[in-house]
Amino acid sequence: MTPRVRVQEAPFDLGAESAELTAGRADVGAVASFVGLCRADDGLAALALEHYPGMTERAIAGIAAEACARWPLSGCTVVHRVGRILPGEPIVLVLTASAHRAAALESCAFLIDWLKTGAPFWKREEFADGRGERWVEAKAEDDAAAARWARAGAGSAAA
Amino acid sequence: MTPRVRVQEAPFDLGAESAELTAGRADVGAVASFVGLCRADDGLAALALEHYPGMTERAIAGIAAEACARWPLSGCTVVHRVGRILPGEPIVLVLTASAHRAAALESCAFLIDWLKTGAPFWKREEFADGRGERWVEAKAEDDAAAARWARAGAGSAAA
Amino acid sequence: MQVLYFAWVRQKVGVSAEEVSPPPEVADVAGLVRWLSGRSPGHAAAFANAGSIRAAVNQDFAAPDHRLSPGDEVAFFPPVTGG
Amino acid sequence: MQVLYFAWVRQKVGVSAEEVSPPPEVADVAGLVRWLSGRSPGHAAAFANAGSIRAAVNQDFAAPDHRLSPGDEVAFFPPVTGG
Repeated sequence: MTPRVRVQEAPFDLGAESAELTAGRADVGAVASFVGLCRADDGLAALALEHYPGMTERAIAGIAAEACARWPLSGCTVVHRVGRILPGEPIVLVLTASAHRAAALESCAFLIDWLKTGAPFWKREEFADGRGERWVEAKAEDDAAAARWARAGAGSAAA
Repeated sequence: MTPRVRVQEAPFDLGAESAELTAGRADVGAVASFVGLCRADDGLAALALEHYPGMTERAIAGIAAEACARWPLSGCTVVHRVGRILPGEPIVLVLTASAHRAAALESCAFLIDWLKTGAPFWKREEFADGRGERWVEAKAEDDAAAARWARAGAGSAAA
Repeated sequence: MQVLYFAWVRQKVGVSAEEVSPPPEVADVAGLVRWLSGRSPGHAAAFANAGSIRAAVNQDFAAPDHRLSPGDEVAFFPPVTGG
Repeated sequence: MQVLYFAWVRQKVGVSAEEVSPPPEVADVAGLVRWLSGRSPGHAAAFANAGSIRAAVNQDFAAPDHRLSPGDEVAFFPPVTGG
């Protein structure tokens, strides 16, 4: 099984992406998903998401492969948007499929924790009220969330 | 926020259900979902799902309310199918929405673990090869999965 | 008192619901199980292994020592297997 | 050697990429940071707080002591904030 990894400006379709992981097969008992969306905190007008073309896809493919090594997955999809994203719009999708629920749920949480700390994306916040823009700072709590997976199992979460 | 709970024979639409939790709002940062599907294990021809009308909806609403008390959720949807379900078809949907990912992911896992052990549904397996049918037996591992939530926090997972 | 049966408990008893009027000495869920077991061979078979049966009273899970009242809705079923 | 900049590192340096030929004594990522800092006030500002900068060499995250070769693609950027 090869994970599906895409970095794109366009929105994604949760239902269609999920259906692709189960189409034509009857060995999938569990599909977990996570969708991260842009919140309108503090008068945010938009997020501008920048990435490192080439490295981003490599890094995500690497961690998706690690998820497949840690859990018995039958499918795995990661879609991350870049460009300008408005409040209420989706930013990132993680989908995992497995015969059993624990593998799907745990690998989905693993992947989104890692995406926060290990994939070369940067968010810039734009404000409408004359405050201009600012780069989002990395959060220590995100590092801690990613680190718990390194403690829990084999291998390193960072590519 | 009132959780949406439905028990129905008809399939459900993951994309549409997810969209309902975020429509028209910009304070949702995370939507987690779990879909359980019917696997064709051991030559299974179909699952027949029976439930206790009235008690089922009460019990699910009760545990959804507990999820909302434990985590700061902005939305919660549980749809469980009954009747005859073929391999490859979806059985159950859990959707949780929150400002942050940990609340959405953890409450989604909590709800599906609880649905396995605390909601009055019973599965009967039908086989095509003359082996007839058999009732699915409860699994000790499901009890253990549900019990970890009782250890972890406040309140009881069982209604 | 309305008694409901689900899954293989229903199949063994032979009906999905019945109206019963147990005598006053049937005070709790365990007592009702003993009394129902005497109603027919099907009832006896359904309740032969009490450890594999769960109960609900008025649509809440109930332990064997749960006290009963005449108007209660009591249900018997195997451990649940949803999700 | 191709050097890439992202996010506020790119904004401070003023370009998103440049081709550089550091002298032979620039042996690792930390050495390259010191050498680049002398190229312009923008470079100096970008690298003023080395602890807030991350690096990748040939599209893998790299520590300050990562050895460099002439044909490497080296990128500098803030801690990532995706997801």
